[in-house]
Amino acid sequence: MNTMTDAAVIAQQAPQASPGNGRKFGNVILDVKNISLSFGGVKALTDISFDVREHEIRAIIGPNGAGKSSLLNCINGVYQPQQGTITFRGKSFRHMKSRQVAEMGVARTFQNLALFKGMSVLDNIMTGRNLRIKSNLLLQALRIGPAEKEEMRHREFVERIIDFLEIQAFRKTPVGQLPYGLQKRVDLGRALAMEPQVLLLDEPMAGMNVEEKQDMCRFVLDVNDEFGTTVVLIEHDMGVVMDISDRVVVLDYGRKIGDGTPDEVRASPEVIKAYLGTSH
Amino acid sequence: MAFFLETLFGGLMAGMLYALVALGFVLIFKASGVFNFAQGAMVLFAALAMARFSEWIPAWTGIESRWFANLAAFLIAGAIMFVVAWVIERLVLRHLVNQEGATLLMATLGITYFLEGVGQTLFGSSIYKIDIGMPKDPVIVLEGAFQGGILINKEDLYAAIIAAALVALLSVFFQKTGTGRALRAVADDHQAAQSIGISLGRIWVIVWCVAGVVALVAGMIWGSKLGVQFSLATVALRALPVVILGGLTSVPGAIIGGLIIGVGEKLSEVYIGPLVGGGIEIWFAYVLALGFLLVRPQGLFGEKIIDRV
Amino acid sequence: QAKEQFFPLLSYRTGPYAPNGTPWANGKQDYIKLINARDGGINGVKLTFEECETGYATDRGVECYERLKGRPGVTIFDPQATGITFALTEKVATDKIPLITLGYGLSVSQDGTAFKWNFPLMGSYWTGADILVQHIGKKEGGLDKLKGKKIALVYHDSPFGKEPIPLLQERARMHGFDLSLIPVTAPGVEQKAAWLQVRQQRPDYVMLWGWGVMNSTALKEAQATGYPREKMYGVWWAGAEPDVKDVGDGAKGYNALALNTSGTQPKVIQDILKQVHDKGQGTGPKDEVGSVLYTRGLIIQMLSVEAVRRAQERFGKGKVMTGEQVRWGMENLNLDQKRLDALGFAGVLRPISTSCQDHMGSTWARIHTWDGSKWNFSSDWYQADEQILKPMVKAGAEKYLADKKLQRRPASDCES
Amino acid sequence: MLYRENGQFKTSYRADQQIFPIRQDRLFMVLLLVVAFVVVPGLASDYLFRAILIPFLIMSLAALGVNILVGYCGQISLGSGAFMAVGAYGAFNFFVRVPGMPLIPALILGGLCATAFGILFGLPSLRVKGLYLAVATLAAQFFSDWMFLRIKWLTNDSPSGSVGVSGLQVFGLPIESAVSRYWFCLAILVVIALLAKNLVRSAIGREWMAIRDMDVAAAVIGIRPMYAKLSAFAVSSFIVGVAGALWAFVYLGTWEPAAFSVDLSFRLLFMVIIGGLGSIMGAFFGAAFIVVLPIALSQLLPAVAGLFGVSISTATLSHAELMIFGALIVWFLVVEPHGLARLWSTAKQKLRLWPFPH
Amino acid sequence: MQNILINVNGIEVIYNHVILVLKGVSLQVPEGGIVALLGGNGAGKTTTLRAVSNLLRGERGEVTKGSIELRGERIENLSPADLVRRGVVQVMEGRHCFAHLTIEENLLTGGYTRGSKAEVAASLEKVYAYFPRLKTRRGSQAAYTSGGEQQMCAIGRALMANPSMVLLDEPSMGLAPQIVQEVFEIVRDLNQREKVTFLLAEQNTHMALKYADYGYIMESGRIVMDGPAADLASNEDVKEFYLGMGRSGDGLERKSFRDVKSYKRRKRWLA
Ligand SMILES: Nc1ncnc2c1ncn2[C@@H]1O[C@H](COP(=O)(O)OP(=O)(O)OP(=O)(O)O)[C@@H](O)[C@H]1O
Ligand SMILES: Nc1ncnc2c1ncn2[C@@H]1O[C@H](COP(=O)(O)OP(=O)(O)OP(=O)(O)O)[C@@H](O)[C@H]1O
Ligand SMILES: CC(C)C[C@H](N)C(=O)O
Ligand SMILES: [Mg+2]
Ligand SMILES: [Mg+2]
Repeated sequence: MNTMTDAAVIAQQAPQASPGNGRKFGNVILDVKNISLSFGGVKALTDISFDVREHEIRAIIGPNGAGKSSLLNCINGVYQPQQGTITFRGKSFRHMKSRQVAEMGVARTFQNLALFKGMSVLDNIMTGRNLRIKSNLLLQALRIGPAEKEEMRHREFVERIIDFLEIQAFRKTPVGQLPYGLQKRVDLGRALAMEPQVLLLDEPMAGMNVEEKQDMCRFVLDVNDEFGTTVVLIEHDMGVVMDISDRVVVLDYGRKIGDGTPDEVRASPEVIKAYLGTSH
Repeated sequence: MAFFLETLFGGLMAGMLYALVALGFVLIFKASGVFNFAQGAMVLFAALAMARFSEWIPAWTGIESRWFANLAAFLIAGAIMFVVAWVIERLVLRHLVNQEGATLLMATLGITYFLEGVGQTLFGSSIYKIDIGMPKDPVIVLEGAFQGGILINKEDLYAAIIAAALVALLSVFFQKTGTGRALRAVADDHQAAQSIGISLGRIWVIVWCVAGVVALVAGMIWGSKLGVQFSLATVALRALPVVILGGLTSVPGAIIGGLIIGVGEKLSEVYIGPLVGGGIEIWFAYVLALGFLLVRPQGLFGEKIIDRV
Repeated sequence: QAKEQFFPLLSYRTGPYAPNGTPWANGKQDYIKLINARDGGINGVKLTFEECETGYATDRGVECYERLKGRPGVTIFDPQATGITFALTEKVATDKIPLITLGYGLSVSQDGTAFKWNFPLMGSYWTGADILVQHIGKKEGGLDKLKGKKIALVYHDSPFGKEPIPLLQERARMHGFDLSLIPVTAPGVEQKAAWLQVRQQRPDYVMLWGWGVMNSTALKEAQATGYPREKMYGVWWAGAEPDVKDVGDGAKGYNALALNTSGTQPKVIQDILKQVHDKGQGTGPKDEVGSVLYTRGLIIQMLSVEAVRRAQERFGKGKVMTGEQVRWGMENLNLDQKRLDALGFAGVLRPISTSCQDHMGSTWARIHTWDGSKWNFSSDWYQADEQILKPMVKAGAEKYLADKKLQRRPASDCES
Repeated sequence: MLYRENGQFKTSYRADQQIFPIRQDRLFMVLLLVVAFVVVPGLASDYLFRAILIPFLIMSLAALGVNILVGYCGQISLGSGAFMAVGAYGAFNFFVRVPGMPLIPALILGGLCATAFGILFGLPSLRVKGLYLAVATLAAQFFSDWMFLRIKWLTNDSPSGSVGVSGLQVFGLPIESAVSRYWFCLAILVVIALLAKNLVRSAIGREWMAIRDMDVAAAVIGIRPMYAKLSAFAVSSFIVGVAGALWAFVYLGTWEPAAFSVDLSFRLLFMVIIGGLGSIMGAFFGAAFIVVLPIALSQLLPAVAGLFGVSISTATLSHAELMIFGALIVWFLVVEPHGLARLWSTAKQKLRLWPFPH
Repeated sequence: MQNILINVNGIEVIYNHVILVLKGVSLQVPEGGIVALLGGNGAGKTTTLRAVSNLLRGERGEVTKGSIELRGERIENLSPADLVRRGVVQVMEGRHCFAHLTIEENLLTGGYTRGSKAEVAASLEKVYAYFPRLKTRRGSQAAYTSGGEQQMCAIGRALMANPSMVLLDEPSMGLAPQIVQEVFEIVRDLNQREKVTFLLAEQNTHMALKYADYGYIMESGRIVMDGPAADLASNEDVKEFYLGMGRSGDGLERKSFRDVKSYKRRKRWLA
């Protein structure tokens, strides 16, 4: 996949071991520095900094309204932070168009399903390939030669994702008619179709039962393992977060109140007070 | 200078009338998320009813008083608009809960055709007169200040005052009452509104009825100025830039929008028109509205368009 | 097989132009009914008709035309709209059906050698405009007095409204008056800006080239801006009862061109009242019979019928005529005063005689004025000025032929 | 059991990517084309061609174009009449001003004029959305109405603003008779419909739909709203423009600006919504509905009335026509808000289950 | 024996005239009970709730067979508003806040059916007490609040109607663990103190079974298992598939999400 093309880069940098579970990460791929964002009077984010290393699964947790989704939106170019910089593979930016971010290899899923309701599952996931489509409008209209071949190639790729996510049966179903949980899967599929280097997941497991969460975890872990995709994950299910993430950032009222391995975070009194509560 | 003022004034007055039609649009949109293209047809329908009944009533009752005829005709026309609202809710809206804007828009276009057909069948397609005793001839004021004075139409003035009063009333209704809030909720999400016990049917009958009465007032004033005929329905197209400029959801927006469009189009026609052969006012109105939209995509007073992931 | 001559009637009874289109259409129908009832048809050939609603819209008009043109015994089309006339002009040539556009349509189609199938009988917008200028000139005490005067043309912004412009420009050049053009967007319910302009320019005269709801609106706006109605002159389509009735006193003094009389005195109208309306066969309301546009409808239908009659004289009495034959009849009409009297149209219109070259037949009109309750003639007959019209028609026809890569009809064609 | 896809396994994605992956559909389509090209010309009368079939074909084409913009890309347009007008007058100018200009290039150039015009008035769509955008497109509508009335050059200096063409021919064959006109329109329609279908099932089509359904998310996966919207405006107005040129050249022959009034824009929007937003098939259904229904009504009503021994006047008739037309629109929307095309596919789905529901 | 409040009897639901989703679902909700409806994605939980609250029509679905009774009265033909007036309120899946209204306006609209202003104000205070976060965000338009805030708003809005029966569709979705806990506490609280009946569709099986009295498990449009919540919670299959317990050395314990990835199993109770 795409990350392979950068294999050389990665090879130069000595892999680092994460503390604990023996997983290996590369260098910092995404570095968020001093981000602040406010809407009128509401301070959604205040001076947030954290980094994400290549290959790792980085979780963001925090109470409702802490600013987690907003943080992803900043990385994504949907919101433009008033302050701070975001560095992605050595390139720094604060204001970036969504398209540019996508081109650089960042994909994402949404908390409130943002699927294309009127399109089939297949088409939804195919849109994830659009960045890579080269044939022009005329070729597409005629659908001859290169255009058709290209379409086939992407179709095959997307079919692999469909197989992987086990949604073969719904290929042609309009996504609007799918139950919520499956829509989340399609959302993931669309992001995967972009062959991203960094995958931002906003509560991908909300509205699922344990078994389905297990499936989702498996997808995320597989992607992370097999393609080396870096994952940034927002999730409220502590079981999931603690089990699969390598490092966790904790936000509360727009501020960072914790950052570290799951165990460190779990032990932090501030985090317990603000988010986990004593029952955990 | 005097002429400029006259044009300005003429524009303001025309704008007030547009605003009255626009108001109907806003009411229904705000309260149900339906862009009601039938507003023009409703104006026509109401005006036709009023015109014909004010003609028939003296014949039926033998009472020759114009006041009586007009009042009775107004009440009958109002009642008819209520029936129209009720029928529309029963036969159309009720079945289109939770559908997309485009579908609802089309349905109102269907209603437009229907109303035009019914209106002409029941009331005829000639030109009819509504005579509510508005003064027709112009008065010249400020003859001292300007050479030739400024020509003002009393009829326009009365019309504007009625329009303004209506708007003020409706603004209060929307801003201050619980029903107003429920209406806005319905516009946002039919299903959620239902789920908390708002009866869409009742709300819709109320709003369409109010819009019908607004249409009646608009039709009455317009008809008394220019006569009632089929083409009255086309004022909807004149009012469209007004609604959009003011913001689809804003009652005061309809007024301000009306004034801006009215003045804008009259000034442009009178001052720019002759340079390019004239006939520009209608597209100028649209371009003017478009210009404002480029700055504020939700119109001057419209609610901010929400796009969020 | 029954002998029937079929008259397709394109009309509009809904929409912005319905108030004017309706009496016109009623007149046409009633005349057909009269001929059948009183004369038993044309030399025994029964007249049949079917109406088709165009709504004054071109595409609906074309559909109506296509629908009705194939009927057996189809005679003649009167599309009741300049726009539809444009669209049909070419089609009738292929289908060989004459197109009658009395008082409207293409002014250049007067030239029968270029427009074989068009019949703008009794007047075109050029003749109308010309007559208005003549009348205004006369009022001012001579055409030379027009110098420096200002005339505004408030017109329906469509080919119909724009037709008179070339002629008026020509006249303006000749007499040195100022012509200002004020378009009104169709259908014409919103004219405030137009009348503000009138007020600003304070023209000495206003010519009104309107139709349908535009006319009454114009009068009301004129009243509201205080423009004297006495100085307003409408085309013959802006001078009927629906245009002024509900304006009431506000229209007093307003003038318009007249091609025909109104009122119920003429014999033909008495006949209709007796033979058609009193038998419950009338098409519209009785009190509308004899109104300006109703009468015009009668005239149009009468001319069509006379064309058939004329054709029968040549091609065989009592036969159903083809479009081709009716065209010949139309081209060889000769309705002198005697004939008109016999038809019951005494005083309703001027004699009319057509030829292969001249499809107009008459270029006369007069002015009538609304007194608050009826139209009264206020001038004598004028004839449009040949000197001015001829070259314009000729040039226009040439351009048309060149554009279409067509040839003029040779003289021999006139015989067939 | 007639309509089943069971047992039709696709062994390649290519096979699955066909326009009609189900065999019965393919057969049906072939049959339809045969009927359209061969059978209909043998049976139809001159009237049917000139007054119904030709306008139906041209309106289908226009509706197809509008559907791309409104149905696929979600940009409400009430300016389709203007795009048709620009196409018509554009083609006209090329046709009469360039000596020896053949018909088809003239039509295409007309379409390109409409494209340019469409892109120009599509620019506001980058900022203005939904119903508010209707204003921009209406501005296009009224501007074009005015432009063709007022700018003489555009109408080849015809004093009245009405223009006409004649002597149409393609590759030396005259396009005069009703059948040849029909074939000509049909051929153009089939070709463009095919191209359009290809577009909407390709990457660009998905971009349009993505923008329609959720523009923020579309931007996040790398779709440029500007490109998607403007390309939709461009493609749509091209098709609409060609349809406009055909309407003028083939159907009307001689026309004036009023032939492309705002009414036409509304009718086109109707067709698209009644037919089904975002469905190529829907354009055909919609056009059939809107073109044929009023005509059918105006002919049927007197017949029906005749059955009951009442004769209705033309006026009542045309009012009744309006009423029934409006009522039918509402009725169809109530039955299926997603349009006739959806009704069609629901019917197919039922057929698929037939005779054992569920 | 408790009174049966809602009695769903063998209903079938079809969407769009063709998609058959519920294939004969029957369930009972006793007055004053908390009943949980469990099941995987697409099992038909939401559809069942919509059928009860009569919100199906807006989705172009209809109940084609069977009956639904509220206190013995057939309710299939009532409007959703009628049901609310009878005290049945649904919290819709996916929040559905009124985007343009502020949080407070959303809540107040929830009290639309109630007569007295004072009662509404009291309820408002109660909701704010339940969800303090809402109070801080009261002035902001619902569309601009976070997912969890919207969820709280949706729940709070339903409570404003002072219902006697609440249909909760995935109340815990998108809420932080603490808040989830609180929501369920609220449910219990209302149930015990105000005798509010609950029917809740929930994916968080653990929580649902902990707070409910009785549970139904759905699978592709059918009820495949039901029983008192405690029984369900101790059922082996339920434990494995809904509670994520794996069989390890010494009996059942929660398995790490990291470890389940290697093999695949599917629950199969086939009806
Ligand atoms: N576009 C916006 N305009 C105004 N306020 C906003 C906007 N986006 C987010 N906010 C506010 O910023 C805060 C953080 O929101 P955000 O969606 O990032 O929360 P979150 O951490 O994702 O919460 P949750 O877990 O509930 O999804 C919230 O209080 C929200 O109301
Ligand atoms: N509006 C609709 N149109 C067509 N099919 C629908 C519609 N809504 C739901 N369905 C179908 O009905 C089935 C049941 O859906 P439902 O939403 O009831 O499931 P659920 O149990 O609530 O799932 P989840 O836990 O994901 O919310 C699904 O297969 C879905 O595809
Ligand atoms: C036909 C006439 C009545 C006049 C009309 N306005 C036209 O088109 O010319
Ligand atoms: Mg969030
Ligand atoms: Mg659900």
